[in-house]
Amino acid sequence: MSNLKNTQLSLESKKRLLKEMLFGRRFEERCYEAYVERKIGGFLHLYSGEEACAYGILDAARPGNDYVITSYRDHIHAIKSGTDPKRLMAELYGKVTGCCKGLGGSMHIFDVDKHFMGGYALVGGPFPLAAGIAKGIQMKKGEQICICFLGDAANNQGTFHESLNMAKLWNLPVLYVCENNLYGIGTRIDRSTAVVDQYKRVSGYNIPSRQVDGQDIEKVYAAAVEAIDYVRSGNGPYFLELMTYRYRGHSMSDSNAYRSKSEERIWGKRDPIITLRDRLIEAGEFSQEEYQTMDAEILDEIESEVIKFAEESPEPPKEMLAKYVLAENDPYVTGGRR
Amino acid sequence: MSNLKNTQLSLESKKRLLKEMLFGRRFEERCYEAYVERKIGGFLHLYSGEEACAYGILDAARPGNDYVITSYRDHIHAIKSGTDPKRLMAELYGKVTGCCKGLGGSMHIFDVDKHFMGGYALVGGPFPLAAGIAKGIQMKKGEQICICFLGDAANNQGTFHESLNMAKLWNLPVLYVCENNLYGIGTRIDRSTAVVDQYKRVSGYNIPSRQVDGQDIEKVYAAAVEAIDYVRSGNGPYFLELMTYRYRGHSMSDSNAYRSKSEERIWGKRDPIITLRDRLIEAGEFSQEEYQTMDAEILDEIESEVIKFAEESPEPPKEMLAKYVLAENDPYVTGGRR
Amino acid sequence: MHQLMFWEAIRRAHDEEMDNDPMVICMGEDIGVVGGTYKATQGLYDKYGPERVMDTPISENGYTGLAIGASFIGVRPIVEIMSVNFAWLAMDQIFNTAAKVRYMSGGQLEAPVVIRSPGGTAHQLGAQHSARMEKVFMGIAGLRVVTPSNPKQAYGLLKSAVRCNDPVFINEHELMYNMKGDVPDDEYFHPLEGLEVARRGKDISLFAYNISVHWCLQAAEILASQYQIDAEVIDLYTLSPLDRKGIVKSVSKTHRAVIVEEAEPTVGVGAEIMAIINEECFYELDAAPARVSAANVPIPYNHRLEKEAIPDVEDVIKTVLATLGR
Amino acid sequence: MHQLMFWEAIRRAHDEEMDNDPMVICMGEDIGVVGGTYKATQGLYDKYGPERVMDTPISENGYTGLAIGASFIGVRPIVEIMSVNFAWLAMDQIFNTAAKVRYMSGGQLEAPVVIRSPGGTAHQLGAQHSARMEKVFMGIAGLRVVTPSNPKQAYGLLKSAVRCNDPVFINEHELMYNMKGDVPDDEYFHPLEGLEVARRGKDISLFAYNISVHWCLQAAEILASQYQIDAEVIDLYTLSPLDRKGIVKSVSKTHRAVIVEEAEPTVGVGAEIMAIINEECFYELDAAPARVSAANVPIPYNHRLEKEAIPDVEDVIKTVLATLGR
Ligand SMILES: Cc1ncc(C[n+]2csc(CCOP(=O)(O)OP(=O)(O)O)c2C)c(N)n1
Ligand SMILES: Cc1ncc(C[n+]2csc(CCOP(=O)(O)OP(=O)(O)O)c2C)c(N)n1
Ligand SMILES: [Mg+2]
Ligand SMILES: [Mg+2]
Repeated sequence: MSNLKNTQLSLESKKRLLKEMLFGRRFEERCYEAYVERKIGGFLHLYSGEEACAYGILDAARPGNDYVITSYRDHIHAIKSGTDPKRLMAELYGKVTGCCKGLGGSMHIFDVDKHFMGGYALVGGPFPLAAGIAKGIQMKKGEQICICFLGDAANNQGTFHESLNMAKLWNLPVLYVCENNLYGIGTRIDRSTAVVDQYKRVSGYNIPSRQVDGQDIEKVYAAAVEAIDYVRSGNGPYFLELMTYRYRGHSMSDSNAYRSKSEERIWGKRDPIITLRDRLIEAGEFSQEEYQTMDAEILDEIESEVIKFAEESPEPPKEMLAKYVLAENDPYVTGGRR
Repeated sequence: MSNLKNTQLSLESKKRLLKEMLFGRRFEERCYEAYVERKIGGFLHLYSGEEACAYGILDAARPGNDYVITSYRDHIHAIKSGTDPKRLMAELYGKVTGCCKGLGGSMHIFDVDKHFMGGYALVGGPFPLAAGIAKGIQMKKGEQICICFLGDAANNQGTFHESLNMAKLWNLPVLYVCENNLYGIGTRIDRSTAVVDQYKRVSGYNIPSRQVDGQDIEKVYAAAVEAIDYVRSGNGPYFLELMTYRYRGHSMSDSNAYRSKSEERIWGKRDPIITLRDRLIEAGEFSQEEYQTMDAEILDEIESEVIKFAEESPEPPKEMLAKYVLAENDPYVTGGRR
Repeated sequence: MHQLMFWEAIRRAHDEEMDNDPMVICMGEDIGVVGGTYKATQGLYDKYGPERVMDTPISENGYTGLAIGASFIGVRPIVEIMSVNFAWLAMDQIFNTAAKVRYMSGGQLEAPVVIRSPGGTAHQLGAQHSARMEKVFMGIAGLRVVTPSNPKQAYGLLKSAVRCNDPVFINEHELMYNMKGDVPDDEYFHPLEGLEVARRGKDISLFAYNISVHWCLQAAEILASQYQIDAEVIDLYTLSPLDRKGIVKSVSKTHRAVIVEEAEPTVGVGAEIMAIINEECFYELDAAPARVSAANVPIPYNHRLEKEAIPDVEDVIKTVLATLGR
Repeated sequence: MHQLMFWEAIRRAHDEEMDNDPMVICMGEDIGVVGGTYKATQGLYDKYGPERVMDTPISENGYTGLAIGASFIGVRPIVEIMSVNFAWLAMDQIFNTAAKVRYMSGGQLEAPVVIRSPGGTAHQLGAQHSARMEKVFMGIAGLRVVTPSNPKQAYGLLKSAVRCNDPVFINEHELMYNMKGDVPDDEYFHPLEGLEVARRGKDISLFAYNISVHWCLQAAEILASQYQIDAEVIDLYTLSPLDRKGIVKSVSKTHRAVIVEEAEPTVGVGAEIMAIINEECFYELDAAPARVSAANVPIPYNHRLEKEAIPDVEDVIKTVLATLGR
């Protein structure tokens, strides 16, 4: 039975979320710099512009207890799940102090203690994995749910179809959150997808769904409270589509040439952080000065703690190369028993 | 622009289709016997009970000109496309006179001259192949369409989702026909599929769809005329769900134990052949005697022509083992040109 | 010690493991109500219910991924892929997720999932139902691959695979489910690594696995009785990681090797065993090692051509004689 | 003769083939408006339009199958799979359909589709984006597999692949798209079978393909100048079917062989070449053939470990010296 939480964010929560989102933004921007400096390698996908999605959804959930899974654009979901930004940055630096000991990298952030179940580089991978985690929760009669964040273009993977059918069939406690930023790399959604409203694509599975403004964290939060309550109450899966926009290119190698400046301008005006900040200022609950102080503190923390930690940490030893391929000393390998 | 044919079958057509369906039924029953006698090997999937689907749809199409593709339950679709039953039976016998020279077998019937594009053993394979054939038609500005027949349970393959999206996105002339016989092997549809009405699953692609009684060939034909006209007129894909039932087990090794006798009885009463025959008799257009003569002629043809041909044909020579792996003497292999 | 059929041995392992641990589940197409195409899960649906014996939709990548995800948090799924040909559809989850997640998470996550699937050429199933894909599974790091040749192994390997914390692929064979053999009455866990000397011999080493072990044992009898050749038959029940030491040991004794596989030769088990022999004990060889493999073709439907495509006991004997210069 | 970059050579082949035949199309993720992740189709969208330069949804099995279906009736699709890691998702259509349809239809149908995809370890792309999968593609009958090592091959192989009536998989490398090399100004069709002697030598044969050709050529220079070893470098631009005669010819001359591959060794190109040498010219060998391969691990993100996992010029030299007993 449903036991619906308040769908309104308290003033306190709003201020806290403003700070969290700003931290996320600054963290990502600092990643950008570190990538340009060649401290971070591989592919790097930033979340700037989409912060209200992860923060809004997970604030309505139980981060660290509910299971979270997503694709390669995963830093912020990890942070909000409870991953120490220092260990995250160290991972991006490929250091042994990183949350995956430097073996994963940006596309493969994991923090299993915090129930952050990864970062996957293939776009359709998390759909069934999330359903599977939900199956595990169901078997253990856990109170958690699994929340799967994926992009709009990922929905064209066969696993979307297969997983949603199974999730509904077996009534699994999984919330699928579609971060619809209108593009899959450089391909606009209407050029890859027959039905562009993603929440409508779920009708063939009899899964309830909704489309929400992903740039307004209050709306995201409100929708998330209802969706999470639905799933946690044992009603089965739910699908939430958040309309959002990424500011940067798809990854660091993307020039973004396929998007018009006017489109970028329009979305730039709907910045989730500025929107919330200005709303608080307008309501007289916050000031531009406080915001600047907050920002300065964040920047300082990132530099003096996060980056410092990443910079100063050691690289993994060469012996680690073959360490995590298979389980170590598993007795069943030799016919023994545990 | 639409140029709608009459959706009513003429009396002549009804009589002809009665005979065709009966031929199909007898052909399949004879396959059963031949399998028991070990003349046919491998997996054998019979169509008995579902005849109104293939005959009804394809009678409204242009068999031999429109492209047809389906799964392993493919004999009747081939016959209605124009495949010589003798060459089909010879294929089942593994003879070199078979339509695939004995290399294909029951699950892989091909008759490319008749635009029958196969027989595939993996249930989801034909979805994208059909879309691809439709793409080819579109590029050549052909008047044909591609018709893809598949089972209900096949719709749970990822390729269903991927293909329907692309078919709609690119406006491809493909008609998907779902032969919904309520089971995928021994698993009843509601135990594998969250939304059991298959025509509803297509809503997420903005493809028009309809559910029709698959045991009444007049209804199948009428729906097919409209669907085919829609597709041929350049409107893009269409999805037709035919409610039907297979009389035998899924394949020859299946005991059918998972279905209740009462269910089988109910569907047995809705036999597509008997239904059409009795309707004709009731209308005074046909008699029981004529039917028996027809049946006797069919049985005789199958025995004295079809089976005889298959029995007397030679097996493929051993040299054929490696013949069709790659193209023969392709000049580009050696850097030449055609 | 009782005789069990292969499928009974697998069924018993399922049953014991499900009985032992409520987190063990099994899933696949038609494994529940119907009891499995090859009866490997017969009766388990009634005993353990639909939550633990899951008839899945025909969604190979989906349910394999679902099983892997469940395994992340303590579930122990045994997935049956009805035919290994359909496993192509699930390779993404098997390799991109199960085989890599431990590594890329820096050891935080593991995917203790078992995937069972019959490969091999059965009777006239044609090109799309006759694949032998063990070589595909064994080529990528992070996945264990085993392949039982008898009911005892089938039983014991499945039991160990369920409890082992790595993902394990079990390569079975459609033609072997009704094969009988001794299975210990007591619970038994077969090692997931190593090899078995199925027949001791001194003149030549025959490396085989799964169904080809039986061809080699038959061939060895004939070689002994008709040609006075004493062949050693090595049962490579573990295909990944291969037991290099065990391979070397046998070759160092016999100085001759023939590898027998039902699959096409290219980049297969035979090639890898040869490579290992070349790398580890080349100078022990008194003759060129040889492969007995299938024709490099899709499998034809016609029964004679099918037989022609697949090696048999006679091919083994011929190759052994050639290797011994006879 | 002009110098072109690898991607320019591929782009040129696309352009010429599309210009030559209206049934040639290309498709893949982001290949149209964006021009392709590695620019292999740059400008073609504007030139040939969306009907022939198709930006696809992220539906690998779907669009590969669609391309195969189109090829049944005369279309000549060139499919780009953005990264070979994603090809696992399309293996079902590649192997169950494209590679088998000619055979199982008794020669009636063919699937003249070209699938291009970059494999290989680039810079720190991590476990799910660093697969080298050529061994998977070459192991199954019915598919041609080629892998260019330079822009001329990239150009000429693609052109021949488009016109050849078989399905062809072209294995490219993410690190090589900006590599420059001579490409004939005139139209040129590279053979789809055979091998190239990239450097003549008499002391040892180095078998390589794609990126490892360059390691071997560098190693050969050092071996010549510093060790007076005259290595022959064989460029196996065709991985399936392998040129057995060409392999034997080189080994029969040098009597020593090292195979260099970027991939993990197990059931790989190295193993197969060794097997061929063992089968065809074992008694020509003066030393055990050896493999230089990657560590058998998923690829780590950390740059040092990544480098450690992948072989390099130094590894080639070391192995050559060891093989020559130095
Ligand atoms: C299976 C697979 N195919 C292709 C890719 C390459 N790729 C990486 S991201 C991406 C676009 C994904 O877009 P979307 O799902 O909307 O997420 P976004 O990046 O916009 O957050 C593609 C095609 C991939 N990672 N995985
Ligand atoms: C990809 C794939 N997975 C599994 C199978 C095994 N299989 C063969 S038929 C079948 C059931 C298909 O049911 P449906 O699509 O409803 O067609 P029907 O047999 O009822 O005509 C299954 C699971 C297969 N052939 N292909
Ligand atoms: Mg997107
Ligand atoms: Mg069905």
